[in-house]
Amino acid sequence: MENKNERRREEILRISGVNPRKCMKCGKCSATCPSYDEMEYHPHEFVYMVESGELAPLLESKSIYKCLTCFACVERCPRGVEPAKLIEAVRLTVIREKGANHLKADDIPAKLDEEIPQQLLMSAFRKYSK
Amino acid sequence: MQDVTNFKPLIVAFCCNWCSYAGADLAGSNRLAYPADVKIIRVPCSCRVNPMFILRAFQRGADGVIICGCHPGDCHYTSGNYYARRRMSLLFSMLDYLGIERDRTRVEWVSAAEGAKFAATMNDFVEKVTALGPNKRLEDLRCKK
Amino acid sequence: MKVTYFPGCTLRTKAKELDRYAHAACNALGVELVEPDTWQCCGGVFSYAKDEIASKLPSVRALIDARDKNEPLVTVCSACHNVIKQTNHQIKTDADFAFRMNNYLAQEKDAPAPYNGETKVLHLLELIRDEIGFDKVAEKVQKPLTGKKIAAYYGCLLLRPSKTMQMDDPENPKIIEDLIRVLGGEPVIYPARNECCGGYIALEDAESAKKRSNSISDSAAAHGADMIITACPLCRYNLIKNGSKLPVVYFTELLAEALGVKEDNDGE
Amino acid sequence: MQRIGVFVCHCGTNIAGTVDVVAVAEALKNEPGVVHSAEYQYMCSQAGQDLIKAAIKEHNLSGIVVCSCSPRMHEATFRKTAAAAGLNPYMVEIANIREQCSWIHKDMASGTEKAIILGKAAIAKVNLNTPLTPGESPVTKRALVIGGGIAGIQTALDIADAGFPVDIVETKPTIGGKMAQLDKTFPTLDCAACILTPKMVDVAQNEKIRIFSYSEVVDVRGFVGNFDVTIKKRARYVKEDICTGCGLCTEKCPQKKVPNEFNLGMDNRRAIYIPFAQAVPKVATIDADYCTMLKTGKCGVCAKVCTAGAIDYEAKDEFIEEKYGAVVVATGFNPISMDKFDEFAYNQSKDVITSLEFERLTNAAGPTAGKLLRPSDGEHPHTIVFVQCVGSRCEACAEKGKEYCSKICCMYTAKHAMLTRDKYPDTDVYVFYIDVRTPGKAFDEFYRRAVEEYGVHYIKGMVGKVSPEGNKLKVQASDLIAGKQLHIDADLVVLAAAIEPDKSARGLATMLTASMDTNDFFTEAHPKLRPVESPTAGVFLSGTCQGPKDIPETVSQAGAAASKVIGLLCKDKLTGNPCVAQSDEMMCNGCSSCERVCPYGAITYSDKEFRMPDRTTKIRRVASVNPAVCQGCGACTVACPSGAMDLNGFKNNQIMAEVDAICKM
Repeated sequence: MENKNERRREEILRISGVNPRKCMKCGKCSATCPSYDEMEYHPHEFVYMVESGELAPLLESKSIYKCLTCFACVERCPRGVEPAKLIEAVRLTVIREKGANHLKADDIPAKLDEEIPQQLLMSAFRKYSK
Repeated sequence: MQDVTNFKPLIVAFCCNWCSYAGADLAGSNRLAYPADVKIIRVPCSCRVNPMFILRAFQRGADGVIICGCHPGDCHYTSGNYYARRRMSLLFSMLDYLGIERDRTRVEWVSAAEGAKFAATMNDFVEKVTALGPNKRLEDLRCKK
Repeated sequence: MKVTYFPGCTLRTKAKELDRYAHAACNALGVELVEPDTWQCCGGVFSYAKDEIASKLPSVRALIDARDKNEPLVTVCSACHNVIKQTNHQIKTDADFAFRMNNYLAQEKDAPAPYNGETKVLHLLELIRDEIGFDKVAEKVQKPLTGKKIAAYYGCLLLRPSKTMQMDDPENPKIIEDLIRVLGGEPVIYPARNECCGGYIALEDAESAKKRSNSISDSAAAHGADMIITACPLCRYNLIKNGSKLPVVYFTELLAEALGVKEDNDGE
Repeated sequence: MQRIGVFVCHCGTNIAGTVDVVAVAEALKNEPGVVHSAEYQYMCSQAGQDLIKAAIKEHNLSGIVVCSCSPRMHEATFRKTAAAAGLNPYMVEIANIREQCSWIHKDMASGTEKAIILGKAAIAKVNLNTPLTPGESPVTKRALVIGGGIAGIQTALDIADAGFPVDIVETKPTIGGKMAQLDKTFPTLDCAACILTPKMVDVAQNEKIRIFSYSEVVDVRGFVGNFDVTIKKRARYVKEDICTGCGLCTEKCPQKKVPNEFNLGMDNRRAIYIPFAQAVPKVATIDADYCTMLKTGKCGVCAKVCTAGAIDYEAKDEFIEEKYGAVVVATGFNPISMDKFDEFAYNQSKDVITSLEFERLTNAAGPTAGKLLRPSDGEHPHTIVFVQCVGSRCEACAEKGKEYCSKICCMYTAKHAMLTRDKYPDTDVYVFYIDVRTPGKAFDEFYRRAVEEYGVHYIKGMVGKVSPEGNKLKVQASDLIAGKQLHIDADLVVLAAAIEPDKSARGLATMLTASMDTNDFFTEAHPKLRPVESPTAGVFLSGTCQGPKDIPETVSQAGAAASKVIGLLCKDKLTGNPCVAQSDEMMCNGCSSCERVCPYGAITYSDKEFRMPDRTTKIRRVASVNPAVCQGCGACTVACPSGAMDLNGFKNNQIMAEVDAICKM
């Protein structure tokens, strides 16, 4: 169990390229985040929890689908931590598991409307499915 | 063939005057033993150590050469130890290429307060060099009269 | 001037105006937009996972096409621009990624020469500012947008991450405002212009997208704008879908209008 | 061939306990050059020293080796002994057979063997020693202080107090620096002007101090004790000796739209101006960029109203050359530009200001006469948000922020917050902080008072974005303790901008060959033990040019720099260390490698004429070392590819000889 957690943590750090130790815990990422109110765990908590290896709550949280990848946190972080990349990596460790796609092709028709640009569908697929 | 079991290496240690030489003195004051195989040469700064000195030592039969300087940021001359570090890393990789094992050369930072570290470093270094056995690669037999 | 042009999937479907007016305007400005024979969808968003290779192939193929013609690669859609520029940046700065990408490409039929980020990626806005020049555009303006109060909406994709995008100051950009001035309009500066519209979350959490989009159109309206312009089909969709009080149009449409080539291309 | 005497010390049983001293003396007797060898109980004792002196005379020794304790202990003693016997003190070498031999080895046989080898190495070295004489250079008894802020003022006053003449060079029209712009000073809240302006007057009235205001240093040559400095006195178009500072011209000047830099552009001044009422020197200056007369030749109002006739539109820049024994750098700091931090909307709203601007807004002599009013509409702000660490501790954005902590912001923000609540209790004050850093006497108590007595809301978190909406500034921030994103409608936002060294510092460092760190702060000779000296001899550091500092620290460092200067100027002559580098001009290939590694700027290159073997002459570029500046580290000797550079006292052949002696087993 311990080992699996540690492997996942390493995987998250590897694919994100983020070093959470650079964080000085100022909270500017969460101050900046437009999805703050939608999230259970916020950008600074992602950084802290990945660093301390507390992954389970993150992996189960809906917060990983609430990040807009708008990159405001990355832009404004004074230490270059790049929380959005970390959140993306956490999400990927979930949806890369077999059958764990968050968005399934079958769900799409119900969500369509006349005007939806292809770009939206492409982006959502990329972000929510492997 | 030399008797390897009784092998006593010859170690030349270059110590900067302000930190490491004082550290060696402190090791002495505290009676912290290290093998008599280590012979110290005093230089004003680790950056005074010319790669030629090290080559010469190996040529003349030294089995290991260690350079000790002030800790990074503490150099009496501000930046001398950085020069030493850069020069030595180049030299050591060249020596490695020539067949002088990495463990025969070393750069260490020892402050004037670190008598214990000085002794421990020397003990460790002598142990490593002893394990490697005598150095023959650069030895110039004409130097052994 | 001839440039390689990457339209992107949405410009051929739901955002035909963005594409059509871009062609019209470039034509008027003496720039020829040449599409590669084959291009594939950029993927909509850039994947930040360092081990993601395949999804970035279409971008690299387009980049190689431009490299081989020794032309800059120009995009109009913010999303395509963001994906292609970031992919190019990753190839330039991440040796491991470049190595693996090139290994991939080497397996293809008629494998191209290894690619290491040589192509210059430009958004049409950058092409206008840096290559054509605002002064040149000003000379060609036929119908100035006099009296129009226009709110430029950047969103996230044009500006961020600024170290890679290098388009403008991510917190206080002025490239679109400068263009509006050149076209004779009056730019409206409002604080939400670099905020996110919600993007793809519209599919997952419509409520959240509505909140985001409304905060933007409301901010623009509160600062006295008559209209909002954007370079992103998704931004436009989100703003309109969520009931923007202001009309939302593509910047190319205004450009074409000011250059006097809009009507000729309407309703094609 | 040297005539060497060897003296082996027993040091009681300290050495003799594990080293057979008699055997050592005996073994060394036959080394090349050795003509005399003896051992004695205590060589450092008077009797031991007498023994050495007698031997030097009796055997006509040209060099001696003392096998004893560490040279760090008694090298100086034995050098004096040698000198007393007429031998050059640098002909003495010590073989350290106590700390590095007898004390660490238990076994007599190996101890003795090692002592003999160490003795042989010292003998091999002495064989190659040459007599060295330290150089001497005179000292010009005048100091130059560059920068007229509180650091420069304090240093100049202290040096002048000791009786030495001092010149202050200040780029602005007045001395006073940043402190003159401040309102109150922490932690005691005395008004800055009340404690600074008397010092400025002291400077003006001190006969030993000259002030070159509106001036800059443009050239520095020479070395410690002997600097030749060129100072450019910029034309101020007003004769300093005639102007009475009445200020009539500054009231009548028709050009009213010049941004007033003293108030950070928050109001305007005239083209002819006196920065503030207590300026020193209190004379007017014409700003050539705005003066209509200087630009178009049409106006001349100031000349008409000046009853003293001080206006001189024809004035030119003047260059003054002066000699100095010591130079003190006191160039100070500036807040960094907020252009790259526009998430805080500094460039989008007038009501987002920096802390220094806040100082001016609360200063009775500021643009609002001390009333805290919003720059946009002159209204009284009811909600104020202070943001800490703007641009400080900023690793990600080296191109826009600074990696270091600016040190003063926590305290001045506490001061601003406290004073605001004190004067305007109806104001809500929020301070967003990452950490509150208050290490200083009565500092933390001060901060706690702001919280406990004045009710300032300190919130652990950072502001993410400031959005100007209507006449409000919408502040979006995080409160990490409450776990909330906060939205505050503020009237005024104050940014604690990071501070950086003044831009003039880099050019000055090049002129002085004084080293700087990556942030352009001057480097000190030793970070702990020589904090007010630059590694370049004769150059001293005062105030924030060396690193962020508050006023108490600046003043104490300024005093320390002054005491170092006084110590130098007290000397009539400087005696150098003879163990310095020396270049063999015949071997020098002019490559500049040595010049680049020298941390002291002791090496210069010049073209010299050489006679060639074929009797022609040739001009070659060669290095020469200034022995007064060289500190003898030897970095250059290794960098030199041709072997021209060598270090006296530690010459290449001497160290080689030691290596050989040790390795010859």
